[in-house]
Amino acid sequence: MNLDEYRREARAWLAENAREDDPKAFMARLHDAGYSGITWPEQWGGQGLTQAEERAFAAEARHHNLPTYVFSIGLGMCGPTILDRGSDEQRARFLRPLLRGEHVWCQLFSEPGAGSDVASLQTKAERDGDGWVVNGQKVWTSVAQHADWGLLLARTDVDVPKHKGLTMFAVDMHHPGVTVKPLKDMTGHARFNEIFFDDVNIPDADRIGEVNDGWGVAVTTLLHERLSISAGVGMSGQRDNPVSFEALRDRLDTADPYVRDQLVELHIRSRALSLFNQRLSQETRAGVFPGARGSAAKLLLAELTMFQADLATSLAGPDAVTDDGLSQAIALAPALALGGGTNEIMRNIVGDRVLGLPPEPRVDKTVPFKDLKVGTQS
Amino acid sequence: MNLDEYRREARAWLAENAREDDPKAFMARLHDAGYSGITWPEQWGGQGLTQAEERAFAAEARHHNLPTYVFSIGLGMCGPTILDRGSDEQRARFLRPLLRGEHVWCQLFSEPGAGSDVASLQTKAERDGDGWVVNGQKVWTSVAQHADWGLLLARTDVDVPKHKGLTMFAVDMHHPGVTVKPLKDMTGHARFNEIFFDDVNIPDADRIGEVNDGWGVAVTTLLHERLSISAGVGMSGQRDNPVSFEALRDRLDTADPYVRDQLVELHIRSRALSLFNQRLSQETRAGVFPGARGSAAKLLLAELTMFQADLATSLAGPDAVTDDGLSQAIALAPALALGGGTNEIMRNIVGDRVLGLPPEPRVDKTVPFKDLKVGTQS
Amino acid sequence: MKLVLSQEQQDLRAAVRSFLAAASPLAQVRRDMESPDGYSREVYARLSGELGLTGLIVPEEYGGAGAGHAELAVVLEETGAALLPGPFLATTFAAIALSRAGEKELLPGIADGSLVATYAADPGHVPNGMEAGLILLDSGDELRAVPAEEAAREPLEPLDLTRRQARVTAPPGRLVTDDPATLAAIRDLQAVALAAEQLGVIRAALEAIVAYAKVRVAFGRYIGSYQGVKHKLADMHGKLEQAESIVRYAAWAGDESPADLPEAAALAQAYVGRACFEVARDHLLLHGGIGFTWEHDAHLYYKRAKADEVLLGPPRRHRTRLAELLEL
Amino acid sequence: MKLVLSQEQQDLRAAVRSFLAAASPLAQVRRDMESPDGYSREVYARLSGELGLTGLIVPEEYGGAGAGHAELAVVLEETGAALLPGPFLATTFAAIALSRAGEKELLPGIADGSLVATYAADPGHVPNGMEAGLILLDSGDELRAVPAEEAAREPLEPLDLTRRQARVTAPPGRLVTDDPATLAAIRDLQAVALAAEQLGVIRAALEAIVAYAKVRVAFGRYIGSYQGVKHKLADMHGKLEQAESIVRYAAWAGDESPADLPEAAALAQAYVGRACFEVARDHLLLHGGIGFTWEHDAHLYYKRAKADEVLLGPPRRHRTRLAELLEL
Repeated sequence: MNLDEYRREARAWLAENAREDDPKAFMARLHDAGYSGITWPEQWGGQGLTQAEERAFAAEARHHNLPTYVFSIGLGMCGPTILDRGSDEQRARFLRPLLRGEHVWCQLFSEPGAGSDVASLQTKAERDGDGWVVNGQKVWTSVAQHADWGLLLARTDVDVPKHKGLTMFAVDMHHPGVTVKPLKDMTGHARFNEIFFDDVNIPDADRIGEVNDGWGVAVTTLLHERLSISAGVGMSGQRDNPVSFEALRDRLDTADPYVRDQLVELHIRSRALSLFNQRLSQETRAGVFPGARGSAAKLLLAELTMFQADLATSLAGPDAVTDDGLSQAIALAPALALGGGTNEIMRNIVGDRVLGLPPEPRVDKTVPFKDLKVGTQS
Repeated sequence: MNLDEYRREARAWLAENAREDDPKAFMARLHDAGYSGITWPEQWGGQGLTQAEERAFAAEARHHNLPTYVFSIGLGMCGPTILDRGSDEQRARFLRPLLRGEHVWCQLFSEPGAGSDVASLQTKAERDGDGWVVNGQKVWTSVAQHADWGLLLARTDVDVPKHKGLTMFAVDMHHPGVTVKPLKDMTGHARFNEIFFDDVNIPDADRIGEVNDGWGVAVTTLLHERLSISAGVGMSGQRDNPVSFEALRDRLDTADPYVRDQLVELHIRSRALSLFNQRLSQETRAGVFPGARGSAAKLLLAELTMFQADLATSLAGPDAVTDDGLSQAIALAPALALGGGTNEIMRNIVGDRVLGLPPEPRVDKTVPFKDLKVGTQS
Repeated sequence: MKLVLSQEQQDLRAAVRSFLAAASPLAQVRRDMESPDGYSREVYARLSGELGLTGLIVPEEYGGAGAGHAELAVVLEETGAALLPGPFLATTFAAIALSRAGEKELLPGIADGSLVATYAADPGHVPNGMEAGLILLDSGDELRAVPAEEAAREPLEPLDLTRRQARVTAPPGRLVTDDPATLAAIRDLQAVALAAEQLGVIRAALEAIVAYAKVRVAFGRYIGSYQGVKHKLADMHGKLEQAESIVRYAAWAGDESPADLPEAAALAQAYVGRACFEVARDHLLLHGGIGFTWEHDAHLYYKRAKADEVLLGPPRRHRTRLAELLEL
Repeated sequence: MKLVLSQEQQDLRAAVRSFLAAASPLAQVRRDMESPDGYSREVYARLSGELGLTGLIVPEEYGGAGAGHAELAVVLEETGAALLPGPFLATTFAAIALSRAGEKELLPGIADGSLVATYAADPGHVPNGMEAGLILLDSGDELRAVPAEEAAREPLEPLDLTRRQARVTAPPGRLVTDDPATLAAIRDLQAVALAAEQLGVIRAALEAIVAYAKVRVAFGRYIGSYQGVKHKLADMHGKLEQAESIVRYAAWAGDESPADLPEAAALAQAYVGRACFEVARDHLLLHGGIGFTWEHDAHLYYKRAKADEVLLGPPRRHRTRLAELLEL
């Protein structure tokens, strides 16, 4: 089946089925229809197809508001990490329930003192008999309030440099030592959570990858995160976006040449990025993995999002700051530039890994973690 | 006399005298009239007034095309350096002839391998009896073909870190070992020169400041350079600028709303910078020395110059690349962003010295110069 | 032209700054903005009473201090930097209008703080419309005064909680002025006043992120030592310097040079309004994730900056005005 | 939609690239641009003969290769990256026009390289007008062909020495087409062709400065390790990626999707033309002082980028066109 046919079939299926609004039930039907885990191996419940099909399906899905948001972290980050770095036992145990919507996953990397510099995190997991006991705090965790499982990065050795003393775990979010506290963000909503770990036990069977190799595992996860953001694999809807070109064309006075030219600028930037993403997708289908170039796409998307909300509010004038849609758009606009790696981190990645530029001299790669300056210090 | 009166008198004098076109004769008359060395002490031939008077005179002078270009390096950089750091004997010997146009000076700091990082220069001055002998190459030297004297920064010790082994000299540009070669720049003209030193002798009496304290002296010079650029103390004319707001308003079709808005943008940026420079000038008069804030003004001027030439050529369309005035403007536009410290260096200075941000970790401040990586290396 | 502050103006700045630091620090701002009134009546009363700021530009004969727009700019820079919630700017807009129009009945109440007023250039978006006792309605051709109790008012849900808005439907009210030159000057002076507030927001936002860049560590270094951060901060500083220069110039024109005022006012909104949002945006982004939280103050500057940018209409309005004044 | 190169297209690219690297490296470009002709007739002859590139899109029946605009874009990206001096783009503009108009007499000469041609959308600025043997005059409503010897031609002093220009005054000449749809398609395809050349300039300029940033040392470190440089280069890379995506799309539209071509062509000039100048400018600035010298190649890219940006008229023309096509 070629891609156009695949896309047509997906369109037809979505037209028929996209109205289901129970998330878990919808995921089960999505999996039955073959649209959950499109690129994942068949052995673990996937379809064994390519990112091209996944992107084609995502492009169709954007015309709908699918109730899949709570699964996006699991599908976009945790699942792929377990696929790449988990044991067969873990793959068998975790992946199919994830694809069928039986388990919601969240990701537990960021901490208040460790933002861009994720590897400087302080939450610790200590040996406790056959297992581990975890104490500390995480932040910026979306869907944690619904989560059954979390992908947790914790410090297991403070006597080695920061990158070398981390280990990855799957943590049961129903453990009584786990407290989920909603984190209100600047939009006034609580899209994220803070998570507190108080003597949380994890069996060693739930360790993902080797002890002290957690950074290597996390790099895999973060790569998937950037790709999934830039590709818009998250299937949430784009309908009713109050700052879309179409919405602004309808809302604004396009007889004003200044307004018209600004909308042209928005069109140019949107098309440029959209065509770049489509090219990445076609290259992937042709066997060229985008790698760190996905960070360029993520950076451009973050900038476009900010530009677009700023433009829309400036053009709309006083209405912009009392209209709920526009107000939410401008309040939410910084999110993409801050989550999943800041713009500065993206530029470092593109510079270092795409262009092969010399790295910044680093002090933090050799110092034992316990002697390293981290977080906020005066 | 208040500043407005001062300015009116200057205006009247210029109206009467600005037609003289022999540079040396004009400088002598300028000095006789009290407009050369306005801020310099009377003891050394100056007028003992403030930067406010100097800026007021410069503002008036911009309405004329004064033939003072060859003296601008001497007046803006070399003279102030000798004033600050020279001995009384040197002040007596050098300053009055400079103010009266009897000596043309040039500045000899930059080298092909030492651009932004001036202190990594390699031209060496070695002890030779009572004096010194110099070998090496300098670049980006304006007015060198007319110069009688040069302010030379040379390496006198390679066994200490780079900043600690430099010494400043006044060098006689008529010495037979000095070769001046015009350097054609991207505009197709030779505004600058390369200077080759081949066993050039300098008496120790022409050393400015202490041995190995040349960097301290150079910092003084560079500070004067940035201030003189940002303040437009250079008295060359602004008339007939083909990318000025007025010229563009006359040239372009301002019935086009896009053109009109772009000219508004140019006006906004020009006014913003011009008012900032006027405020710095008023603060100086009020006793607040601008210091590193002059680097912000220089950065903004470099950006405005580039923006303005780019805008003018884009708006003018095909004409822009065959019209001599516009072609020269776009070809010359990068000059200010490259000379007198690049934009990146200006941003470092503003960040470090105005905002007090923590410095970049440096490797080059402790390594002996002979072990340091400099220039272009693979 | 006067672009630097006199000693008296510096003293005024210091007095307002220290008052606000004590009476309305950011923690207080957050409490007040979420309170039923949306601001502290006590702070407002002290601002009028102890400091006499609501009457600052009101002529002395009507109970004010008779100061100039240069002084007003100094004060508004501080209230802007402090993100002071409530109707101080709205009342100032009204004070500007009534002083220019020579309206003597209402000015004493504004000067002594007993009358909270606002100015409605757009009845759909009236700053502090719910809090005001007096509404000045600018219909374009004329300015009329309406007691708030005679108007129908509906609170709006504003992006910027530190300055609430209302939709107002009012009866015609009493004529204050219909002189086109007076109306034009009022609007120009309001534009300058707003630019002064925006300058304060720029300064405070830049100070906040510079301070953070000196203490926050990433990859073993203070983030302010990275050129990626440092160079952005340097560019923001350039905007602050230019914004301050323009505000001083425009305020001077407001006091001393009526012929320069229209261009200066349009320039002030066109440059300072944009610079304010850009600086507030970059200050938020450079904070990283913490800047996205409700508990952090970054979003308060960001939202104030955006709300201020559109307070006098879509920003292109100021550019269009400039084009006209430049005879383009 | 096809945004990635086929194996055949990659082979074509490799062949053109290696030919130009050997026959017209930058040192040769500098010699040729300052020679009396302004370009190398030998390189041009080999480009037509050995590589068949002047006839690339000429239909096979007229002696060409009958290839598509996607292939043409691949070739122009390479001639752009190499800053190839001379009338290759001008002749290509003519080949596009004559092929679309189905003009069969002149095409064989273009395909075999014996006829150098140009296209005059603006008789005041005709690319390679002095070098051409045939001038196509686009008056807006119709396209006419004039033998160069019948026209009065005056060389201009161009900013970009690698592409000279002339002012042309010509007799009416022979009608090629007056079909509005054909004329519109010709202009769109020329816009796409130019964007492909600009893409090549972007790529080469970025490669040059990235290479320099890896070997130039300042303050004891390679300059590419500073975020001030690295982050600019990363942004330039983003422009390259987007420019390439747009050029592939527009070339595909030229070959396969006439309905998309107008928007794609205007988009290509609006985005790629601007990106090209910005990248060439920043590449020059990041070189520091050496980039300002005549002897360094940076200014050649910079000037080509500026000359290309205005080659088809003031850039706002493409934005206005987009606004119309988007029904704004």
